[in-house]
Amino acid sequence: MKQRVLMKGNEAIAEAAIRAGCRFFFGYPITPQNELPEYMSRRLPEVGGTFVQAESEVSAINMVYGAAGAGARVMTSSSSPGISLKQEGISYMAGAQLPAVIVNIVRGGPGLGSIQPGQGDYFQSVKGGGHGDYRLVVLAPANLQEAVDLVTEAFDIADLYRNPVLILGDGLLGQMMEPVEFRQSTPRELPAKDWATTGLCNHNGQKNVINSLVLHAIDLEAHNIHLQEKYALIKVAEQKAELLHCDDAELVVVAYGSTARIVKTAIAQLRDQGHRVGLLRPISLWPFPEDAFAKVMPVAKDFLCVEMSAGQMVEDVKLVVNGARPVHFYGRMGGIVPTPNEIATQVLQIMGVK
Amino acid sequence: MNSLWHHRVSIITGSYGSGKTEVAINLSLAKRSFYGNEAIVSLIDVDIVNLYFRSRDKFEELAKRGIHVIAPAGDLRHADLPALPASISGSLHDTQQQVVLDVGGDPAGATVLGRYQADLPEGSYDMILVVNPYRPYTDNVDAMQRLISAIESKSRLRITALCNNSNLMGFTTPEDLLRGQDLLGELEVRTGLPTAFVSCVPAIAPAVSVMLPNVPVLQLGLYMLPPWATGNNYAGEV
Amino acid sequence: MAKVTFNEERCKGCELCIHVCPVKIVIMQKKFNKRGFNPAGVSDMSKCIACAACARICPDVVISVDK
Amino acid sequence: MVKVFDCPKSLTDMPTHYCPGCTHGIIHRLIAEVIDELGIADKAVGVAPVGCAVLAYNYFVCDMQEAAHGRAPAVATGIKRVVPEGVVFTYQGDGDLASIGCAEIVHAAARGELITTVFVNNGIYGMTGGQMAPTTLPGDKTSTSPYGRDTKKQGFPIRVSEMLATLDGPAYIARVSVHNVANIVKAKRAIKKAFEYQIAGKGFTLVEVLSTCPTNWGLTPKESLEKVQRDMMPYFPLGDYKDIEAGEKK
Repeated sequence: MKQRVLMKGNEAIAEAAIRAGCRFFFGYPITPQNELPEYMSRRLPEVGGTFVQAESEVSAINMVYGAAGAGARVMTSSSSPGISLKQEGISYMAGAQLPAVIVNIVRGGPGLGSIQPGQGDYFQSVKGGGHGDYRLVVLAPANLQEAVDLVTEAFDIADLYRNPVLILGDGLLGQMMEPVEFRQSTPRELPAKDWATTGLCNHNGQKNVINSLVLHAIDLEAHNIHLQEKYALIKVAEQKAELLHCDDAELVVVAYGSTARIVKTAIAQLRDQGHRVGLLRPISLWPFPEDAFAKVMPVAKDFLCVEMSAGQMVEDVKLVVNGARPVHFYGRMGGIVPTPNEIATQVLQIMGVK
Repeated sequence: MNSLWHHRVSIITGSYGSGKTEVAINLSLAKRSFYGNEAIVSLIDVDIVNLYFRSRDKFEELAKRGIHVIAPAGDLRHADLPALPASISGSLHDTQQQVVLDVGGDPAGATVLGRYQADLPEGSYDMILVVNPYRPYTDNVDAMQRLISAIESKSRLRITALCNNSNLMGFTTPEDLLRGQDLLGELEVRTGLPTAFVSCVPAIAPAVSVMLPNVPVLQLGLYMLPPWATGNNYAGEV
Repeated sequence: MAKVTFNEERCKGCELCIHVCPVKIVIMQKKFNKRGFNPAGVSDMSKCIACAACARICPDVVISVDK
Repeated sequence: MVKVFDCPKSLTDMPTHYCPGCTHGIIHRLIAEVIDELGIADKAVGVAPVGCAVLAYNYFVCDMQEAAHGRAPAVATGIKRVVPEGVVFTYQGDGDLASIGCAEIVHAAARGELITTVFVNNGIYGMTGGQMAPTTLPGDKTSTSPYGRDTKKQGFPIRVSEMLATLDGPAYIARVSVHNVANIVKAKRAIKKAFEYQIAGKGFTLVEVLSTCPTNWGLTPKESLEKVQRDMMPYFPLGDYKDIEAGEKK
């Protein structure tokens, strides 16, 4: 039989985390990501792990802070309003350089919004939803196999750079089902967690302190410079993008996550009709895949960014394209998912096809 | 009667992600087609566990095909509130109606049935456990048996038959259903429950019929497709 | 022979030790320590009974006691 | 000669930043003495709060984490779940624990989290400039209750020990004071018992310590100790509020 299992997105992400060695999960219920903590509550005890339903998202992320500080592979998940609550803890973790994986199964906003899928949390994810100068590595899978693979890799990236990694999904990805296969990520050499607060007896009596408070301006600037140097390394090493039909594409559609899959269907239709259209799908939203843009620039005449938002990633596309080509935008909001036909219509309009 | 059902009320239950909603929709359509255009067929969405891909999402499309979908109305249709419509009891008692209940997954989803226990005396309904052994927690017979006990305990109803819905979505082969039937065969022996039918997409239905000649096949037109899918045999991309 | 030792550089001059000494031998010294506080000290060590009350109330672990 | 009293090994040499006469220093020392006596310095992990004790991580010779304001019990939960053989404590003031971190402490206690919380209650926000705390006494003037705390407008002080003692998760909850030597000795006994209960896996433990703020109270250190006895103790009575080995008080 096949090694594949049919899983719901939220479950697949949870199982992938467990297979990546995550043994601690702290969360709080919110739709549409509930299957993730539910699965964890059932599965973690089977592998000797710990699940705690926290009293709030605020508490959950701070439990993650404590557990990550004690050297564990640890995860939390939530959906948009809950992720907003976690921002305080995320900023502290970035400041204290703690590795962990955070999952956001995005729903419609602002405020309580709806439980339908959305992509309105892009700014919050890549520009820093919490206070201070920090970056999260943000990975946006478009299908469940990729979600599984990226979650596996996310733990390594987090440990390698001592930085939180955000998996940015959306309600569709969390709720849909697809067959997945669990496989190892390419092994990376990871540093020992000799900084973890596990008690002096566990690290030769050297006192460890997990902290983000740096009172002296000179010291805090030095700490920030260190963070920025780390982010510069990540920017070079961790860009990920998929290019589809871009070799001869006059129009390149830029889309991530579920939206990119709909774009693929639209592009298949357009290609059948002979139109030279391609897809650039950022997989790492931070670092933004600038290298991939460099590859498509020689041929591309126009860019069209499609999002389930009022236009957030499009700002990064414009920064990269830097005025060299027109950057168009098409977005739907409120939980409305664009159809392949809508997208094809936009493309044809830009290409001047009647 | 028909080999897919014995009673007016068919309750579709199972672990979540087993494919209950597709089975429930297609069973409703089968009832409609069996009893003809005059028949009232109600599909009752009592899935208070799941959020997306619920039968209520296909309200208009199913209405055109003569299926009356009973689900929370208006804004509540898009909410994650356990707001059950008042008309459910009426449909369960209306002997003129054919009824299919699309129940939420797992014992958690089946709990809501306990609330209708008085409306569902034993012997008045089929309660079908949809099984997909390619799902976690239903990949072996022990687990399936545990699921049956848990659903029966929560719903306070008896499961009467099994549905073999072995699938890996578009990657499903007839052999996958055959392998699933091996497990269900063992489950039949242990529980005494018969397999009411196997369910699969039309493309592989003929091959499945050949391999499993003694089990009726419910062909599944797929309704719960993601927005990028085209065609009935959507495979996804892996 | 009881003896209290004051680590004068740690002393913040809060005077709590003066008030708890049962034999009233703890006093504030006139001099200043490097941090600018008048440190506490003992006027007549021979009266010390090594009760350690001064050490126990001291918020700054200035005082050690021997007997 | 024999040592009658010396600086505990679990305190670093670094002089504390606390104002002269502030009893934080006494409470730090008591914790360090307990860590020494129980021989747990090599497996203790402390969590520092936001408040005057924000720099507490500098003063203990054990692993430390600095938590966001009020979140120490959640951080300690994360640590303890990862290092169950460790001895985990939080050190929190009244703003941190009884105001912004009210949810965290209640739920850590309700879960029976195997941690020890030392709750320093001086009825005021020292760090930020003497604002009203959830434990500020009725009538007391602070920089945000300049007319004196009016219970009609600003509500009543929270008695944390009494409140948490109603939960089933805690094994030991006591309120102690450090306003004189006899009570300092009792306070240490309570803190030691709390750590011992944690180590024995009995449940959540909390010791509330009535403390002073000479600077923001505008009193000398000696007058501050007198205020604890005269004003605070009648509102916040000392004693064991929960001890699963001894039954409950009241």
